[in-house]
Amino acid sequence: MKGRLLRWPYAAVALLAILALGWAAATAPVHLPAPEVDFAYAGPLELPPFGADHRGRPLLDYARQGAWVVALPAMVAGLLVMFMAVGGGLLACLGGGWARSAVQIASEVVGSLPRMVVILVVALLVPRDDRSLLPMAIAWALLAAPGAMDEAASVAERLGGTRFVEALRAHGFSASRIFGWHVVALNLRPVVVRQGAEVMMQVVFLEIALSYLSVVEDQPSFTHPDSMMSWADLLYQGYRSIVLDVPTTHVLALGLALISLVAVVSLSIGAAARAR
Amino acid sequence: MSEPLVVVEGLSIQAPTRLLIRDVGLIVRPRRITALVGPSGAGKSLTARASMGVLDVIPGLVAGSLRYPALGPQDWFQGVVGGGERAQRRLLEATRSLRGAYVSYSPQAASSALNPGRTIGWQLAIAIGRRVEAPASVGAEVRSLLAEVGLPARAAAALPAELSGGMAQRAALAIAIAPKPRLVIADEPETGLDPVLRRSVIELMIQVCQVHQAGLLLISHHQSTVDRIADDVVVLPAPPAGEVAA
Amino acid sequence: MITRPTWTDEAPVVELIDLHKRFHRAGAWPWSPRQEVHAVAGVDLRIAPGEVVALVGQSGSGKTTVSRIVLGLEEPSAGEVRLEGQRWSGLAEAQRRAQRVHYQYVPQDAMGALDPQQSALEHIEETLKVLAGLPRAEAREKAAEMLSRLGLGSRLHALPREMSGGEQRRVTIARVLALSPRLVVADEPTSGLDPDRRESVLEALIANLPPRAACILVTHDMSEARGWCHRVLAMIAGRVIEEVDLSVSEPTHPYARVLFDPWSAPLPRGLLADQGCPYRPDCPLVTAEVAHLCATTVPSLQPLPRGPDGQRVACHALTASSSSPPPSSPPSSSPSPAPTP
Amino acid sequence: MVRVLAALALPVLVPTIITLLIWSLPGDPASLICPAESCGSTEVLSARWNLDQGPQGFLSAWLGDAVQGDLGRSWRLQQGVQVNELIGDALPNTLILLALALIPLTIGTLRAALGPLPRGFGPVIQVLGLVPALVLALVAAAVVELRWGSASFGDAASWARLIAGALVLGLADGALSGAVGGTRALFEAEARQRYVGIALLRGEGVLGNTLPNVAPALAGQVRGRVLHLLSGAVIVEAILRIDGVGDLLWGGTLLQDFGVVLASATIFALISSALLLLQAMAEVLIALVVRRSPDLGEGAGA
Repeated sequence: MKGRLLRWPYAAVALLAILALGWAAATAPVHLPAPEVDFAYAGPLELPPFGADHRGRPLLDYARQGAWVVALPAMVAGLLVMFMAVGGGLLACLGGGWARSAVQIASEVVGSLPRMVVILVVALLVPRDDRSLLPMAIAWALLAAPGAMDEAASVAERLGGTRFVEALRAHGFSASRIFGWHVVALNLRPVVVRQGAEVMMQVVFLEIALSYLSVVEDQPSFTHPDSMMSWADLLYQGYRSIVLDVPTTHVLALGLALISLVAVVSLSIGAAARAR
Repeated sequence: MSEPLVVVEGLSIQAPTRLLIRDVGLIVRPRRITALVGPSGAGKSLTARASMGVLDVIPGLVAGSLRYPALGPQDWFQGVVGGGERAQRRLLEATRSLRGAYVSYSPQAASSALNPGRTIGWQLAIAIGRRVEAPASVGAEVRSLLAEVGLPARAAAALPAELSGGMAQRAALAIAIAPKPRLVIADEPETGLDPVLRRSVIELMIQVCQVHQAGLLLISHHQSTVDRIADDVVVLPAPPAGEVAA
Repeated sequence: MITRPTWTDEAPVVELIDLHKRFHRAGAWPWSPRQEVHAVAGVDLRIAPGEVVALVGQSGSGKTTVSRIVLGLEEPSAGEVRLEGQRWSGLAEAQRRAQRVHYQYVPQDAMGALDPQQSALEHIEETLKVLAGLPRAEAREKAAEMLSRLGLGSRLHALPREMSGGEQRRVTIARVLALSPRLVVADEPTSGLDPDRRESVLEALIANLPPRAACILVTHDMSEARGWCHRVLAMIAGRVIEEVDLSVSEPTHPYARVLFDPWSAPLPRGLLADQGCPYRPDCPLVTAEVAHLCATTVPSLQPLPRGPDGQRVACHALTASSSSPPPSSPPSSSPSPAPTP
Repeated sequence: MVRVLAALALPVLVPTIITLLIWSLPGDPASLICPAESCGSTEVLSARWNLDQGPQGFLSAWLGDAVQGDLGRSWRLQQGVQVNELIGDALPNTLILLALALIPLTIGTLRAALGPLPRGFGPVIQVLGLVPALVLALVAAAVVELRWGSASFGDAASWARLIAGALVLGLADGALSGAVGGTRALFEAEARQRYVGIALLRGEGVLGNTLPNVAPALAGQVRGRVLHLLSGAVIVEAILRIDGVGDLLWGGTLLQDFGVVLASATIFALISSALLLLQAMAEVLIALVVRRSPDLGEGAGA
């Protein structure tokens, strides 16, 4: 009972933030507006809501474009991981020994690949004229999935695995009731949703890292077309305020705020779905 | 040698909301079998643990004395009564060297009471290491202990999960007796066993205690067992304050 | 003493006809070879409406296997199970599912059968809603009522991990009883419990059974079954060796007497004979007269000469027509009276 | 056993995956790796990497050379230089970085094994662990640049970068909080087991009883953390301009220098498989200790 009462605030936070980000992604302009020198370095008060960059372009458009870059890939990656984790959990309830060891071996082998290395190899092979985060997000999800499946399987095992299923079956429940409701919705949900949310966050952070590293080297990013700006651009421009003493602190603040927002969303989704 | 092994007097233990034990006394004499019986929630285990110096309820001990007359006149509860968690932890440390060599504990449901990650032989060796005088050969001791409880020598290399329930109970008994204690406290050793195993475990326990000249404090629920084997019987009153068992 | 009325002249709820089950089992030690076990070797049993029958035996005696076969959790290797006159063994799971509501199971491992994410109330409520088809509000109300009847009125919202072993057991019992089943099979419903709590859990189960429900109680302690059942069947090596109503007489088979009170007779060493009477190696009753019979022929359940009605025992020495009156009267030292409800 | 096999397969697995990826994507392999507009004629590239000989030809040629210690030459990153030399220069830096990053992790793990953390310490670590490596690395880079200037690559500055990078690696992305929290959770779960309480009643200690049982899981956790460091090392090295294998990999990817990417990815796989082997060895050792019985002399143990 107590657990339930505490759950909805987290769900509300997560939902609001996701809606906001979704709106931002859906309305993202394809190109940044033309520079307006008058607004160069404008703070949030001069050009609400977030201010402008060194050439007077509103940071709101940066934020929206950045959301567009990450929204779909993060969602796809998260759902992919959740889907596979549910599969892993169900397999442990149904298949018994060999399925479990198969998942374990897969998570062992895949888990031993340094993720960043694989991602960079994928990045190398992404066609240059059609750059997108999606292939890397899917690769990341596939790398994360065996671990998530393993965790889901151990949850199912702690549940009693086949014994739990047998007891409910003897009680008279149908297979869909046992697996759909008891196993997946009640018991796998916490770990599966948390894993999905974590992977979403990781994909966003991955995009920011890759874009940032490209921007620093003055190279086009692998993760989005040139016309788009990533949240990493906010970080990069803001970073100069520290090192070069340029008045762009508000840019850095926005970048960091967006990163925190993503972390908060991921944590709240996990908390909203957590076990009792 | 005829001094009692344990004398507990006026023991009262308090939990945050209720009194668990009120004014309980207990005497165990050498080479005798003392049965500790009482209704559900009377605090049988709690009393037995307190008599080993283990108090893990808070605020815990509010009255009572604990003496081991065979060792000396000291009252181990002195300074602990009303002292709360910290004093109880001090007592736990102070009596630690006594647990094993002087008073030893044989658990119920032995399969889950043994360390699942260590072989029986290793656990026996650790227990033998708590003796006052180290034996000449630990290996020989392990073998003779196993033989004494009717386990084959190869059981020394087995993990607890590889033993059946009855064998695990035997192994646990061997571990309890290994430090050559003067007193063995057995907490419901019959629990979960079928009648045949139940009797054989009890008989083995009595036999082993006789061989090692140890006193036995047996917590039991089976009146038929107590009637047949106990020399002395300590009956705990029903739980104080009308507490209903769940 | 149990006071439930029974309808022995009506059609039985459970009918087991020459039930057999063989399977392979790993040995006690990892290095011992796998062996074929004849877990159930010819069990016949009829249980009338309202009747409570206890299956008693040591582990490995086949009592749990019988109970699982009755519920269709395992298929018999030979023989048949009929529930309320209908064939039950050999059906496909889909055919059984609709009927399972009436034939219920109290598993041995309560923690493993409960959903860790559901409170006590939600367990029963779901059962009533999904399996009995009650509307939500009514299901909730009835669930709370059922839990209160089993003494869990103050623990409605507790999760399994917050409950004691006895409370968990009561939830599994409440979940079963909420469906007003016509048959309840309880597999060691008191195992793993604090000895003091066993009696109250058994009482919760038996006292709240629907009036015409049959019940099979599997346990390894006959003295525990005493007072809670109409009939006790003692099993060894997959066979029933004695059938007795403890309210009118005591067991006579030497092994059954050990199960009833282990201090009443010499302890068996647990050696079982492959041929003839399985208990022969440990049996104190083997005389020169019957030795050959015991060694060659498996005894069948026979009424005792001059024994009370309904008591049957599988022992050549006790049932041979030439034998003197059964050598065993109840043990002289009176066992402590078992608490009665 | 699975671990040892995985460890042996890993260094081969990485180039194999790369090969499969290249040939499963549509288009000419060479132009996929580096389109003609940035790398000029693809034939040179093809011939150089045996890309025209199909997947088996390419893979066997590369592996064969690699086993003989020839990782080819850099294509664009530092044109014409042997990849061997690049890796040889970079690897020590990466290893030092990893070793330094292990210090906070080891301290955290040991501290967590010994007992519960002081109150209020946990949340701090947890919040710190939420910070992505990128952000913390930026902070570290800013500190280093402000202190030593952006162009300085002197001894002191290099060491400062290394130490800052190690700190970032050790703290960010949940590295420290995971080590502390994970270890603590392992020990607490084990201490809740019934046998621990019983051992206490027999006068034995807690850690001596739990440690051998927790050790295999702990070894797995530690390897997981180190593996995580490998991923983080790419980002940290690139941002802090530490001349390591990660930086090499990144530069190679950015400039489409196929040889460098292939080589540094394989080096990472080698490190990872070394970790796996270490873990397998640790497990065997632990199993030997657990299975060790006191010497029973003759006539026992059979």
